[in-house]
Amino acid sequence: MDFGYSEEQVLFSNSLQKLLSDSYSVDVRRKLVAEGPGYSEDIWKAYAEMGLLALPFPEDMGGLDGTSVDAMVVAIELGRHLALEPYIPTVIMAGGALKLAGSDAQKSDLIEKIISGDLKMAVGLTEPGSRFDMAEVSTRAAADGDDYILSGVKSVVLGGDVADKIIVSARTSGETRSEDGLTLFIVDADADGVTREGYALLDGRGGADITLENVRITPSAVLGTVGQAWVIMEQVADQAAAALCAESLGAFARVNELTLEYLKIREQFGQPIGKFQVLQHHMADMLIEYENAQSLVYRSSMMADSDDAAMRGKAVSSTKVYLGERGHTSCQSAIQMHGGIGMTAEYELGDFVKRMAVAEVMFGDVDHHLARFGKLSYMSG
Amino acid sequence: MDFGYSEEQVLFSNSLQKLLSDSYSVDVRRKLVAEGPGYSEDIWKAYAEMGLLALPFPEDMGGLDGTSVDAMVVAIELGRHLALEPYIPTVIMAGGALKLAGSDAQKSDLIEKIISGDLKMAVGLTEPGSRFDMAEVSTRAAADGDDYILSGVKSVVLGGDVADKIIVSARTSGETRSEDGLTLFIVDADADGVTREGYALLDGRGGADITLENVRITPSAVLGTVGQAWVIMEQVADQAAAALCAESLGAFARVNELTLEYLKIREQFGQPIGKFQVLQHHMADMLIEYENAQSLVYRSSMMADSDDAAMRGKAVSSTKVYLGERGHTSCQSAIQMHGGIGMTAEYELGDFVKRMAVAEVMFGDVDHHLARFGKLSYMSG
Amino acid sequence: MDLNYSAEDEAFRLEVRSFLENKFPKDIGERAKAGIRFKKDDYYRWHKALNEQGWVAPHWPTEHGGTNWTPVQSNIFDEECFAAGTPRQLPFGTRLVGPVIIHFGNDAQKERYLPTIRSGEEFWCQGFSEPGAGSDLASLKTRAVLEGDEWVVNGQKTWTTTAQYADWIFCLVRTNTDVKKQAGISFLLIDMKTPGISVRPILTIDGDVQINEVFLEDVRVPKENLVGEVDKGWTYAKFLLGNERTGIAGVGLCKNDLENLKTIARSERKNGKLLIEDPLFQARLSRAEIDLTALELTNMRMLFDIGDEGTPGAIASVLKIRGSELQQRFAELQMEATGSYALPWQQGALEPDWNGKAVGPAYAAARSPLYYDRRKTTIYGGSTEVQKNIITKAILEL
Amino acid sequence: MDLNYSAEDEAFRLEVRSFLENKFPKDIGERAKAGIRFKKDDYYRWHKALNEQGWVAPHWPTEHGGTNWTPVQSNIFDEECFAAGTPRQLPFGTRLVGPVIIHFGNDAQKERYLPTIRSGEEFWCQGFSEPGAGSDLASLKTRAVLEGDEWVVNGQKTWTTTAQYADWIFCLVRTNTDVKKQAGISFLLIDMKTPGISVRPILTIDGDVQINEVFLEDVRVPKENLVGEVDKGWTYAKFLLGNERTGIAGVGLCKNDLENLKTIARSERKNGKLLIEDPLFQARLSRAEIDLTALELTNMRMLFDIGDEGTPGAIASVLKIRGSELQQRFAELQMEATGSYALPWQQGALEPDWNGKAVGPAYAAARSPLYYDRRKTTIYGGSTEVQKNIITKAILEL
Repeated sequence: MDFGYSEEQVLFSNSLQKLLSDSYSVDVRRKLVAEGPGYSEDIWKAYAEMGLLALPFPEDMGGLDGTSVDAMVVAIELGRHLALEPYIPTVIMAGGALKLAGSDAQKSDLIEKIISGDLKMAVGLTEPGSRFDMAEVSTRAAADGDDYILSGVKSVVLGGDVADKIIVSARTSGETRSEDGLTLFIVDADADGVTREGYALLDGRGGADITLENVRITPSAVLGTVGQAWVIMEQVADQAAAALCAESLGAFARVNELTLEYLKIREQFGQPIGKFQVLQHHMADMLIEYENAQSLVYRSSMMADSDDAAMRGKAVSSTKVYLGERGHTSCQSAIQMHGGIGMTAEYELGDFVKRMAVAEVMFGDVDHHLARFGKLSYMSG
Repeated sequence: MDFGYSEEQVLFSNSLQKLLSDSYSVDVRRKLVAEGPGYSEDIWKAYAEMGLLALPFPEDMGGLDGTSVDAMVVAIELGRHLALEPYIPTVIMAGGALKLAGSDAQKSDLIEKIISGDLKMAVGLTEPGSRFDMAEVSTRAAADGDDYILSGVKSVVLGGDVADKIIVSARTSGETRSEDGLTLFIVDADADGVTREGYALLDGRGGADITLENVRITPSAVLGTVGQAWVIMEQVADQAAAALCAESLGAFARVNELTLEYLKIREQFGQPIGKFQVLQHHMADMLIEYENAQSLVYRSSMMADSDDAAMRGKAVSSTKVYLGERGHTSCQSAIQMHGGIGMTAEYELGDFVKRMAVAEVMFGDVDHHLARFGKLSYMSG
Repeated sequence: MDLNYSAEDEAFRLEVRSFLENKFPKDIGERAKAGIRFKKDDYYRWHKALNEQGWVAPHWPTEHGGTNWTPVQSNIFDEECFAAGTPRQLPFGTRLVGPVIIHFGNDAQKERYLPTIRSGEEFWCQGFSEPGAGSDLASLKTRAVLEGDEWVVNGQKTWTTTAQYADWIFCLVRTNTDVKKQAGISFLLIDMKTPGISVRPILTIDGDVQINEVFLEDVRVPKENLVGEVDKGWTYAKFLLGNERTGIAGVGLCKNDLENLKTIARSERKNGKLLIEDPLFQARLSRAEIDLTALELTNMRMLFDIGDEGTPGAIASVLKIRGSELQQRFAELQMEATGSYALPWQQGALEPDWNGKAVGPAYAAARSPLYYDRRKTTIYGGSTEVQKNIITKAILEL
Repeated sequence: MDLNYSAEDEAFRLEVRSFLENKFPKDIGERAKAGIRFKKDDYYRWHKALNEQGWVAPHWPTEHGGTNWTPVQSNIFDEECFAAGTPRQLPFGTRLVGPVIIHFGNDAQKERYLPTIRSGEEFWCQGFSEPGAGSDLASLKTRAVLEGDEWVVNGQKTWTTTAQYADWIFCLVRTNTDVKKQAGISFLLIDMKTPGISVRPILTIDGDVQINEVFLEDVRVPKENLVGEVDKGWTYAKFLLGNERTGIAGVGLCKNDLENLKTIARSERKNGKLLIEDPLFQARLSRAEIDLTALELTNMRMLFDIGDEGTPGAIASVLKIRGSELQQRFAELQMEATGSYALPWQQGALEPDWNGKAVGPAYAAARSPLYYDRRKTTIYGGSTEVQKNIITKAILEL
């Protein structure tokens, strides 16, 4: 049993921290959001240079053979510094799906480009009206000779606004809410019949709704076994959720730091407000929540690679539930203790709060993961 | 709109308060619980003398024609003073059932005796394993000529330990969980085939499990229309729950009073502990909960007489939910702020806390009433 | 004890409804329902309609245009307005500075200011809070020094709601530094067009610009603009804050929210059923509705208890605390109910002049902004912590 | 980073299991599972079994009989014991006074007391709290005055757990009234058979009698029973309280509770289905289990961080707060799950010698008593409020 970072992880974490602190000021970030493109191409290149984009891939493809824990180390820093780049959709999600299900041709074609920073990708697994149930897929893939013709809509696709290629789920057979009969397809963002409506999410990162209208897909763009995508989808979504939770933990750390600092400097009634016992205890609660959230983030990151779907699902859903509830209330306390200043957009607190809010909802909200945890824990025995 | 007591209610409340303060000390109460019979026959007689037992009955039967609000005024005092007598089972529940469904013969036979204090009754509507669903009735009433033969078990019957007669629900037709096919029967506690296992509940009041084994019931003891008891059962249970909530409110008032007083007298670190801001705010929370609980108790008591089952049910379930959750946490705060002394049985706080705990569970716990409220509010439209 | 409205009250409710039906501009109500932001003109048109009806300052003495409504009637009026989606009547003129002028101002001030407050010709804003004086309002530092016939004012105010629309600002200013901090404060009326005043809007986390910083640099204010006596401003400020209480619970607002929430929960689907049928969501919805019912009744009880005297006790703090929490809760539940489509940050869609197409269902765009905006409710008007301190002192006597 | 136990640890776990399988009296375990109260003899038999195994005081230095377990091993040991339903090893001898004697006692004291603590021949209790000194322990008033070779002790202790079983009590006594309150306290070992000591049991709201008042009236204690230096007792007390931390989270206890809770929720039915399948109940159960998982890992992280140094920081307060809350939560959920049959107050059914038939299902009788008993967990050993004050000072530095 060991809860520390390895030496490599410490190095990685430190150099990423340095990169982001040096190049990613509040003003730079806000300008990227306000004026586009919503992330920094320079920093994306820097990620590529430091090997961040190669992290999870096998060494023989030029990767670093990193684990989900390595991804967590990265994600914590991305969250801490509110980095905007589509790391999770490109590297964790699309990269993960390719690793798990890609053909040799697909891997050699795409992974190298991801590693070099020349390819951004996204993965669309949910639809309008399906809420967080990835099995409720109305997008149809109709066979047409060896090709498939895709029609449907994918909603709130993280990184979908800037992705060059988007992996989408579509139904090749089965009833609308069945886990069977789902297939993944790699779609070019500029293919005929693809429309995307890009937007900023509330934390400034990009997302998109992707509409597919009779989009023709050749066999080479079918990812994995036809009709058997569910297992891959679940694992990719779990890895993405674990990484988002790690980002959220990084943001949480900053929420607590900012609040604690404010309690020390803000004076009212002739003393720092941190002298008021009620605020002290609220701050202590936030510390308790953070420590416990950290434990769960460690655990879900350690389990995100596992192909034991039940174990992995329970671990990831636990973390999503915990951060979704306790991180949420901690953010509310943080704003409350800041008072008026916490309501202003100029002050940075709100940015961290919104980052955590996105992590709370994306890939399933608290209720979704609570039900999933319950099902996995109590309904089988 | 008027939120005050009427003059009569003020008088009634004051005289009951005086009776209970004068004759019902902590020691007297505890002795009655520890040594039996679990209530005071003298005080029961005093209730009869002051008209308490006549409260809800029509004037032409010797009653006072009181409303559920009058019952609330009484119940608040009973709760405040932790009175042990089976007022709710006898007067509110059995009395209510007789008023609603009794034949003239049953009324003239029984109500007079209730009013005079010579008859105690109870009503058994739930069974082991049925949780709080009164429609889940396994007790069977088989027709045998004009008679019925009853077999089954009624669980945790409030006041069932000392009742002379017990009104029970039994199934004369229909499936186990159907609201149709239920009938009420008036059973003599000492009839052949009736066994009762009496016990004290955790607040010291009496309850019993009633086992019926081939108990013969003559037609004169059938209460109301055969197979149509559901409407009566619901209304009786709502009136009982409303009265229990009013009792709970009375106990809640004392919990707050005791705690506030303790915060003022208990010194630690050289000052009254009520000087610590965290405890001040917890006490403020308890006050807020109490004020809101009071509003809901007023409302459910005002609606408990209504035969609009949906309106009444929503009002009563609201109060059960609110007191069941907020009263519950307030009790926990109260013990916490008392520290060690709050854990001792000698100190009176625990008695009030337990009274509220019984009111929380009896006639349906929070989840039961939450689901009922939801169904009545959102599932019909 | 009787929870029903009297016949008179019911008749009054119908009168209010009919007024709203006929006189409240429909386009404003529709924008309100959709969560679109109000323009200054919306506030003004609503104010004008109220004034024409004689209902613009119901709580003022009748000789100044008040209506003599009972507290229950005021409450009915608020409820109906919220149900119809009217803008909140900006409180600064009629609700806040008006009563101060009526009670403490001289005849000249009453003649000068009350008519334009009623007519809406002049809008007001409130200059109380400062960067260093929030919960601890009395520590304010903005200085006013008498030079001849003018007060020369220097300092900074902040969190000044709708200052960008305002013609006048009423300010607490420090006129004496040699005494206890509460004892050296005066109450000054300042024309926003006076040289030396500049307004800097503050963007808030909900993406809106409603509050401002107001900078005062050698602002020269005629001597006669001081209300009441010099150095007695703290008394007037307390009087003013005490008047802020009616409607503090926000029951009407929450009822409107509840309806929106139910609409969303009947539109969204989960596991093939309506979200409103989902046991977990339904339980949360039920709890919020039960809390709201309790709050409404507690509010009524308070109105009943204070009767015509008009000065609610510290129990108003109970209403402020619970009301503000519920306003937050309903915003939160609406955001939750909306699911993923609460994530796109569609500021444009909330502007009155926007012509684009929003992402997701129509109700989605305004849900996150509303959630973040509502965080302020437990901060402003005396934070929850301050309210609990008031309860501690005034009710619990700890 | 690695969440798995090492092979050594796994082997150790098997060793513990085998010991429990063979040496822990089965009848005690069965009573524990049913919520029946332990007798003094139960504690003694368990203590004896541990002593025979050499595991009675694992955290003592090896020369005094310690085992040199790693923190992770200690944790494994605790977990397995809870799973087997052992009584809590009474902490007063081995866990509390033992280390004080080892660190601050003289050789004579070590020789006199350590062997009987290990063997269990002599039971100890703790005389710290007083009626006026709870959270504010240093304000204790029990006086010890030196007369010749004896300390004469007068005062009263309270909340003294299992004093009725104890042969010895270790007391904090005031030996100097002229100095700051913390500076005038000494640490005294007192034979419970000494004339002048009387014990009055306190019935608690769970219906049990585990705690006591201890009255000391002219109790004469040999001079050599003072540990360390006179007036330095506060230092030793702080050392002792710091040692109370391991196992403070109660993870093993909660895991056991979780299993009981699941058993109940699989027995109870609601709406024709198992209670465990009910969405609202299941959500609460899930949250509690998730909280427990988080606590367990946080506990592990703490053990890992402190390594062999053995002095956890203020982070132990985090574990105490969350652990005690969860212990309460699991008791509460068990009571809730039991439904109506949690209401009959069946004290008799919890006594070891009872032969009657309990009302309702077998698990019902102990559920309310457990709920009320657990209210103490956030009070004793430094209340939640005191722990948050510690966090405020030591970690947050506010």
